[in-house]
Amino acid sequence: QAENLIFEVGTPERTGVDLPEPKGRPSRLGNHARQGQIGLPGLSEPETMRHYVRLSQKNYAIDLGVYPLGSCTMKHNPRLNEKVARMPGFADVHPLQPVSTAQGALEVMSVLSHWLMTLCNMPAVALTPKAGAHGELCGMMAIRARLDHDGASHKRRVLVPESAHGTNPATAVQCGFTVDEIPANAGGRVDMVALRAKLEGAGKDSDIAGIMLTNPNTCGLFESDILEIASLIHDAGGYFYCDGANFNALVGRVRPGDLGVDAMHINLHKTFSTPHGGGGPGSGPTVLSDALKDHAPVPYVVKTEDGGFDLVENPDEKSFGRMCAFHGNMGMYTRSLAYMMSHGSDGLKQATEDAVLNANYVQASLSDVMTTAFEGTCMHEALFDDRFLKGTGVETLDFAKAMIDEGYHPMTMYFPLVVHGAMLIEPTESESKGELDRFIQSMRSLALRAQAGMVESFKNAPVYAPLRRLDETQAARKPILRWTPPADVAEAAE
Amino acid sequence: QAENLIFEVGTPERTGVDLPEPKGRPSRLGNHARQGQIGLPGLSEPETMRHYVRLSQKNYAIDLGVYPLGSCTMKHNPRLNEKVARMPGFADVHPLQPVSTAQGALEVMSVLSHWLMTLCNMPAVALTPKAGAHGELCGMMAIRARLDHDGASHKRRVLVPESAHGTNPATAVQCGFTVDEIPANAGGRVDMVALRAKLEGAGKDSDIAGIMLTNPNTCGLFESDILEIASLIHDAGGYFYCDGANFNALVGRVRPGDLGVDAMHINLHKTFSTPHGGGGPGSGPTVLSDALKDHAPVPYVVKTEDGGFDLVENPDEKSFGRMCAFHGNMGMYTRSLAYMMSHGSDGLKQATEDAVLNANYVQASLSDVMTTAFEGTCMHEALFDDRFLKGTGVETLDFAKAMIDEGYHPMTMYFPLVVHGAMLIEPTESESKGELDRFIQSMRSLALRAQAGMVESFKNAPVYAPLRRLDETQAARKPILRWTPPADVAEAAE
Amino acid sequence: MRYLPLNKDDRTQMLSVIGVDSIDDLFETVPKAARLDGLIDLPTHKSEQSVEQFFQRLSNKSTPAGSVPFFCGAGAYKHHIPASVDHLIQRSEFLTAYTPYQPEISQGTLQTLFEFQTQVALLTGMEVANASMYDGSTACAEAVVMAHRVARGKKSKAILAPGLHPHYAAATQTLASTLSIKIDERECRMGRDDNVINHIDDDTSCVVVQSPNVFGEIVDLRPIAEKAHAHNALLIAVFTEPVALAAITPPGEQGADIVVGEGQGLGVGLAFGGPHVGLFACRQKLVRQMPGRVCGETVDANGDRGFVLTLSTREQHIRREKATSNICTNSGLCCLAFTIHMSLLGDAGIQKLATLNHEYACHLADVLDAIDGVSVENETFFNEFTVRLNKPAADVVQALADQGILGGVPLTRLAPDGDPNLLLVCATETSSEEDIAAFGSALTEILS
Amino acid sequence: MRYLPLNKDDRTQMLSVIGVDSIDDLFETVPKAARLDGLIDLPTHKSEQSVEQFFQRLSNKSTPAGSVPFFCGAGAYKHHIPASVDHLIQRSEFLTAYTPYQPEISQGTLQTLFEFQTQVALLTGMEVANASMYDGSTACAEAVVMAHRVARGKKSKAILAPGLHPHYAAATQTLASTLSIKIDERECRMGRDDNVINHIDDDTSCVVVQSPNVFGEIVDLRPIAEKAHAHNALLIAVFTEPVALAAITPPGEQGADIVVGEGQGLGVGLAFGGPHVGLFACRQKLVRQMPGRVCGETVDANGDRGFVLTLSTREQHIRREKATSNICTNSGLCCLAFTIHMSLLGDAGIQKLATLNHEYACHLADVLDAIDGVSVENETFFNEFTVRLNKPAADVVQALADQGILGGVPLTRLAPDGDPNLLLVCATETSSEEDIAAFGSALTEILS
Repeated sequence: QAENLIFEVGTPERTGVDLPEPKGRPSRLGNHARQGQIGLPGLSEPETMRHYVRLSQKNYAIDLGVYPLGSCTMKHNPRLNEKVARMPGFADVHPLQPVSTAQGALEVMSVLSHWLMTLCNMPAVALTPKAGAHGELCGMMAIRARLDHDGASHKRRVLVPESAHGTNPATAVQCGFTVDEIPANAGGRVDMVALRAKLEGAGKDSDIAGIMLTNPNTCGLFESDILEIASLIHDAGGYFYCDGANFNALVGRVRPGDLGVDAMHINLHKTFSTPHGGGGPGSGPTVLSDALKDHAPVPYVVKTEDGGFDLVENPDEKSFGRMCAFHGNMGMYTRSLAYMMSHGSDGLKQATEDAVLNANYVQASLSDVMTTAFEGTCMHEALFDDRFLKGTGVETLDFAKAMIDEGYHPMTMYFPLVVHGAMLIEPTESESKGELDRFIQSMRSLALRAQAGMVESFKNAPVYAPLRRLDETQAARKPILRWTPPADVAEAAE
Repeated sequence: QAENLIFEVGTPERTGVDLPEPKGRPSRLGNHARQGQIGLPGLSEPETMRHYVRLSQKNYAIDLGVYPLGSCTMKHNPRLNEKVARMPGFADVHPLQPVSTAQGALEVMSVLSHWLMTLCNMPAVALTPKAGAHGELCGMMAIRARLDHDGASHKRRVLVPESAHGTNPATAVQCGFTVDEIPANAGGRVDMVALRAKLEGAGKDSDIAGIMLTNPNTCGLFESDILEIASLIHDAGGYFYCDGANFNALVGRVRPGDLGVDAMHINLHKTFSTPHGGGGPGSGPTVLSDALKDHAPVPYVVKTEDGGFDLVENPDEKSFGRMCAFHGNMGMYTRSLAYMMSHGSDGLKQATEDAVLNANYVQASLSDVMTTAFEGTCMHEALFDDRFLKGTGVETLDFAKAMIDEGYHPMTMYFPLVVHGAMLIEPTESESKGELDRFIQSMRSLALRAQAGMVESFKNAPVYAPLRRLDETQAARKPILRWTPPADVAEAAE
Repeated sequence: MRYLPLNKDDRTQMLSVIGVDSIDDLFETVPKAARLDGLIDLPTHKSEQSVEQFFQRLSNKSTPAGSVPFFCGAGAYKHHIPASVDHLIQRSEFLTAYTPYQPEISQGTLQTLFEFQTQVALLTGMEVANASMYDGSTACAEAVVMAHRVARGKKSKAILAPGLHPHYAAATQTLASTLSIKIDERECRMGRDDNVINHIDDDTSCVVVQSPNVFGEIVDLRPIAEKAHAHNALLIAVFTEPVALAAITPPGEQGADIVVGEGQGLGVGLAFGGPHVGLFACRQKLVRQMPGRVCGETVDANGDRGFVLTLSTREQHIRREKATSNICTNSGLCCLAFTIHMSLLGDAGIQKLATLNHEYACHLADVLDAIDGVSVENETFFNEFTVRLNKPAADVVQALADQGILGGVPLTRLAPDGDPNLLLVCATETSSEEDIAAFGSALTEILS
Repeated sequence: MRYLPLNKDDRTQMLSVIGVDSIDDLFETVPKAARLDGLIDLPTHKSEQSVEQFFQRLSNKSTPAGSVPFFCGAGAYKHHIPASVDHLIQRSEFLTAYTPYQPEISQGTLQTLFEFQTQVALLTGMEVANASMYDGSTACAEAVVMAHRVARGKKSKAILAPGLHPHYAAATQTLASTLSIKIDERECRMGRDDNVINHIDDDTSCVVVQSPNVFGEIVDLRPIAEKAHAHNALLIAVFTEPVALAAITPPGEQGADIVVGEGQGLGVGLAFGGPHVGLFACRQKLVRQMPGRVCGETVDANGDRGFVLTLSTREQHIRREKATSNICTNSGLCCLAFTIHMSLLGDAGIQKLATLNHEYACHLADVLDAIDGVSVENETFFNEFTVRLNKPAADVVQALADQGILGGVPLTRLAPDGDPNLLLVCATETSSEEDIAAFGSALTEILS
């Protein structure tokens, strides 16, 4: 059932908010008063409620079923975390009220920092980055600041594996670096021959600024040569940026600081389960090594002598500056800390193990009907390619859409790019064996159906969804990015 | 998609609640310790969340669409009310902690009482009844207590219109009265000829205890002879119990106290919009006239000399006693008071008018394709009978089920009993004209479809619902009222 | 008005479709004398912000249980409720649905009720349960009326044991008072319940026994059941704390015919006494006499499993003056909360919860018993017990409250004629050792 | 562990399906030296109750804005948020969904984004808007980088006007610092912005002007736009308070090419600074250079209207090192909150809200201006303005805080080199007359 846009429902004079009558004081807006209507529709509260409740039911969600998006880590979002984030001492505090009146909020930031640094075995963390990509920026900015501080501004080349998230090269460029791609080997990991060729003997004074490596990588595999990679990059005078998107496969079992990492962002919304909210807000605190920690951005929390907390808000000459207004995403700090404390060191380790176990269970249970991209066990996600669909006429996209009709959210598809028609499945630790068994059963029957030549049901999929397949080409060719009143439709389509 | 029962999902050792380890103290349970398993399934938190979120989506709700259940009054439930009800000074207060530590909660009860008494123009209100039927009990108990107090224990006959809610006769009997039915006239109101025959000249000393009358009545009509009815019953030495289920058609425009009412319960969950919650909890405060107020149940709130509040918890000899543990449904007091204060005297009146307007709009817009039960305008609900379905093979039940496929909750059907195949539609003031127009359009097309002989689509309905029509006969004949482990299924079906 | 979607234009158009000139025309069936002019003398509409501020101000005038050392029980219990419970019951689909009369679009509510009934049956050790009552006290009253109905007018007496919560006894008295049920209420006093047995005779329709009783004492129901059954009377077992049933032998294993009680302790907050949720379970053979709503399993037209409200032939909307009771709502949302909390706990969780409650209560008993002027009166208890003070309990409780400690319920708050020096105290998993220590020292000081 | 569904049996069975002996076998690709034995030195798992108590204790150590007279603005604003906003954004289907990459099962999020984009475009008076940025400051930084991109390397300079929020300037400096963008940041001081005009030349890619600016002064953007356009530079208009745009001439009507700002004031709380929501709007012709996520209208296979994420050819997952920015999330849930609050307000509501804000601010200005040692510095303002005190503002604010009043933001908190006696104060519809009076008397006393 289609739901109209609010603009098609509302009328200008209606409102869902009652306010006292203004007194008609003389304005001090100068000659800047807005004239005429804004054009917003007016809806009563019941109409608004119903509109958004109905719309919500057109969404799939982790609370409704398996959401096996590889590299996105859709895990259970405990409601305890929502509750603590809404406590007034965190949710209703202004970022610029005197620090003496925000001690509880600052203490949360301090405790969170302690947990993150301890889990990573790293000496510093910058909390302010507002998302994973922002954390990448933070790490790379810190590397650049360190290089500039050391007078090494010729070091501008950053190595990035071809299987990296697109954000890695984008970030490197945004920080003024050039990107040099490293190929993957047949095992899905960094091609050490190629890497050594680039780095061996390069020396401290090379143009190498560093490497950006995801670990476990985007194929769901641990980079087993990571210690050598770290030492090669350090020998070349570069720094090791680790993309922490997949840190949830390591928490409690491996500490990035033990791997030679100089900077790593942590997606609080992936690893520590702050809700994805349909696309954010995220939070990307970035841990930093001794080499980089003096270059961290402001603001950050420090303990005072009397056991209280203070904020350092103005950068010294080493800090690379400020990344955003205020102190980062407090709302995510409370949620992720509640998540960590609830699990504790034992629970976090167990969660990591269960995530890896679940992924391997899916991989093992499907490997006879689907084609795994690489041999051997995986970490937290199982990667399949489309060889098992060869000749069926069914493509990865069709397979994904058919999963919708089975009641599941599709897995990540066509990523990583190094694998043809990739299907990346990350069940996370939140799935029970029962749910996984049903999921595996569905996937098996889909694979068998494809192989049996029932291509039509794939091409037509989804059928049991609020909408059929959407025309994304038309959307991009003639972008309609906003509603316009009916008379103006022709114009808007331009 | 079927959702398993928790008993089919869980395993005994799992749990969704973490608790500290007990210390192993010696028990002081005597020899009463429970042995063995209870038999409850164990579920982790994510499994529990998903189970109930999925189940919820199998429900229709006022937040999803029109819910035109006549006499049930499904109106918008503002979330502000949920918020205030959860404030710790109301939600986290023990009913027996010292009254000095519960002053805020008592003040809410006092202010609520003031609003209810003022809206009704009645001198007293008993807040404790926990639902409408409980309020009826309260009112009839007060009448009985007054009669007994006056030594009139021979007065045991209660007049009840045949169109009354089934609770009215049930309540009368539960209070030890006998029920004498009054027929309805052709206009859907109390047959005054019959009533006068029963009452005129009966005299104060008759066996008449009172009358239980719903106003507006269950046909959605105002009892226009109500002043005469009140005076007849009072002349016969009886009391006038008004069933307040439909008070939402009167609030702000008519005060029951001005109609000669001696007792009336108010469904806070209907008139003042505390959420129905899938069947409760409700709340049924009962206003009482001067004649009855001394017989009100305990506890009740009184103001103290210092401007504070106290509770009277022990009945004097006139009070008919106590209806339940503690002080009634506080959670509904806060919600309904928030609702009333938000509307104010102007908004409550407007809401009443809009409810009546909406009902008449529906009646007027459908009267050419459906058959209205009675001539003329209605109050807050429109009553149709099944004459328009005559000869179509479609019955009221089929029509109702077909509404589900149109995306609506069916109206109340087969009630009131005085109308054949009754369909009672109460849109309430929460529906916009746009929603009503769509609803009317759907109803019209259903009526036309039925008249066009498309009976099959009605008999098969609903098709677009989580389940098809359910076999209620089987359920009643061999009641299965609980899950039993598979091995015991045969036994359970007994 | 934010809640009203119609605007002036809508109203004008609609009136014209109806064919009347003004809204007043729609009220013309109201006698002129009863029509109000103008507004009722109450404040006009208020913004959300100002309503919220009003309630916030009043909320601040009460002392929340969670903000202080807290030891009140006596029929309402403070337990930690998982955040997901309150989240789930606020979902529109549960919160804003009506009674599930249309099962095809109400399976969410119905399946939950079926799970609820099963949980209640398991917890009480009974065969079947209904879909909840208003609260424990009204469930108790309805049980007595039901027993009377089962006796088909051949028995006139219902016996209430001395440890029954006085509010439950009072609510039962009220409901029974207008029917021809003689209530034989034993004086509410601390002590063994044996004497109940001596009052059971052939005229007894039921005997009502609470365990743990209002003093916290656990009662052996077996001998009472035996005597009752010998006289063809029913044993109605009552409880006020559902968590207790995870620790003690359930009444169903002790011969109870009907088990009623308060479910508030699980999933439902204190809420100053309501809404709470009454649990009601009985033997299979009595099911058609059971009051209240019941949900049953069936199949749909495709043969798929589904759930419906059933056995409605007992109910007031069918039977009118012959109904089993006049009740037509349950405590739906509270029973959803109960069910979700129970589902989260599971067998392992609720047993551990019960053990913790018991251990904290044992610790509290030790601490209090060691104080001069305090003696623990119970032989057995679960999470609440009775202490005798050397001063009137009401005064002591007020003195404790003045120090910011909610230190239990004086017996006289429930039973004005009861022993004034008795205090009912309770500890749950929310009572920290520090709270218990604070209570102990404050009490020591007040009593010295 | 309550969040982990697997139990021991499950794990054993699953390992056997995988064909390994133990969980350790699954970590064998990790170099031995990097494998941890035992547990990390952090506390073990905690009950929900104890985690909640921990946070409650810390929450009590901060002073919530709503609990005291409150006058802070300067980039974050306290407004009353309707209860239904927070209710709706907590619905599982919104809260626990990912980025809407699968449009068939994400129309809830997508249609909301489309509504959001339209609302932002209308409010700013611009043609198109994206689906939000992290916050206003990062939106500002991205806008400068975008203007640089539009100039295709032919211009090297970006001018930041003196009234730009210093944090916005700093975030922009940071992002621009590594690219070849020269930032010409005018000293942050109170006063007319005319001088910006004199710095615009042919090397200028953009000029960034905030209005109302950080001092609360409303800036006439028209002459700046004219000069900028004459030199083929873009005017980037910035705002920090979305409610202001309902009262003042929108930047789109004054010639702005890009409008960026903070949306937190509507629907999103203070949250100690985050998460907030960045609004980003621009002219239609610039849309393919616009950073961030965008939602567009299309049809499905049946021809029914639907919405998808679109223009992804600009994005990092397609363009990698050639992307318009590295951003791959928006502030989804906050933009949902913004959209719901805007939908509730509607045209009439937001205009009234803006008027009330302005009136309260005018009243506050009158009260403060009447105090000895205080002078209001603004010629114009919306809901915040700057006062000059006769003492350092930081000390005064601390003294006010000690009296339980959060009395604004000293300029030096934002700009350490700024005038120490300047104080930024703000009033909204949440500032009662009593609060304003209390502020006035406290300030009078402190300054005397």
